[in-house]
Amino acid sequence: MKLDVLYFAWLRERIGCARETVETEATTVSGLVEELRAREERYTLAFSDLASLRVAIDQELRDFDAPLDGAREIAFFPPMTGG
Amino acid sequence: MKLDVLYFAWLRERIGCARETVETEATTVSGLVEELRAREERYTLAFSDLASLRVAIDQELRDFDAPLDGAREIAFFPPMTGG
Amino acid sequence: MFDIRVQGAPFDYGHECARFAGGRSDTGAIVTFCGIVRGDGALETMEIEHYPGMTERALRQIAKEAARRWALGGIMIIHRFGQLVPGEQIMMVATASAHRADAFAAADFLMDYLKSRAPFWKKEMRKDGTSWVAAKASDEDALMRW
Amino acid sequence: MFDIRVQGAPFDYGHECARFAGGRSDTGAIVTFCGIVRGDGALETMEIEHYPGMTERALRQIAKEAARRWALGGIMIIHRFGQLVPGEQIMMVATASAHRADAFAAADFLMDYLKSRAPFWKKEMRKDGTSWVAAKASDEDALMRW
Repeated sequence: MKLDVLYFAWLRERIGCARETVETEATTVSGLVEELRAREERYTLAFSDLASLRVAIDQELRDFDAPLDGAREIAFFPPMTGG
Repeated sequence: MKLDVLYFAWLRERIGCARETVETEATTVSGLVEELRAREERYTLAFSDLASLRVAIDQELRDFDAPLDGAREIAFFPPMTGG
Repeated sequence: MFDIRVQGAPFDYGHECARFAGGRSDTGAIVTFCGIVRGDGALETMEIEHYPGMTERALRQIAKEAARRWALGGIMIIHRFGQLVPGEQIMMVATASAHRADAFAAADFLMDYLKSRAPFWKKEMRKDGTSWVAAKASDEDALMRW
Repeated sequence: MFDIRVQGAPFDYGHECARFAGGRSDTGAIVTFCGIVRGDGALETMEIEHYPGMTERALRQIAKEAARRWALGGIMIIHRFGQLVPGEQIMMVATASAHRADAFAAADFLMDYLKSRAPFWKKEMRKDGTSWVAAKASDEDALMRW
């Protein structure tokens, strides 16, 4: 399955890119995170503490155990600080 | 003792004046109200239900049992409806 | 700190908001409230009576109490009296604070107290007659929140 | 009913307040909030990043939820992104209702949700370096009020 994966704020800076296309076998967000962590150290470091991250599937906030089926765009980012 | 007595809103309309000077022997607001009630029927009617009235002594909200000593201006009016 | 005005003339809500918020880099949160004469088809005019002297005094006391309770950088209160028609702006309050919770709480508090403790009375001239607006028990109850 | 804008350009808070409050004779209560970049001497620039697409969607959902909970005649949300300097207006919300309690609650709710549920991130460029603003536990806790 091909996914657009987006990173924002300090996660974007640590990983060094804002958006990439990822080919994955994962069925959940957690599974995708495991695959990313296994890639390179910058991913391992960026995803070291999931409690400090949030995830959106197709622009809706979800939990890390949410299934990926049918998803097209996954975004990872720190807690929001708008307003 | 001479007092300026002011009336507002429907109380002003029922009594038929906005301000008058009153010569009184009363020592409390309640005493003053008793004297006014005894004057004429329009006062008796206007002051028939004290629960629906408020009083200010020298422009400060007070209770009906507040003493009058030193007071110069007593105002009677219905509950406020500003905003 | 306090800008309190009781006036017969209209005020310009947008202009007052801009002026109040302008040049503040110390207080990041502004809350404003504006009250408008609500029309219902039958209301022709609303007349607001007040107690000159006591009104300003009461508003100042309410503002002082708000400033004692919350960390505020500014308070504005404008209240009109006289004849108004539906759609006209009756009054406004504005609060400035470093924190949004304080700005919200203070504006809400000012409105609750202004409603039941500042000497204003509203009279409605309606198609079918005139009547004084009765105070609501809920407005008095609202004071117990604080 | 909803006027939601996410933009890089500045907005005119006073003008937006006037426009939002104008011509309303159905809804007597207007509440507005404006957030301003707070300066502390050391802050030079604040940069706001957002997630185009999701931002508008999240703000619309928050506005819809407010409209479901309270009787509102209108909701406005404007939020900027990009570089801002201290004193600049970041964002505003406005609510209109027949009753002040609804207008206050809805504006307060919008701010709480916008703060923690709309995808914006603030980065501060300070004299001594740059850093991302950390989310506050108190902002997350604020959601439990609703």
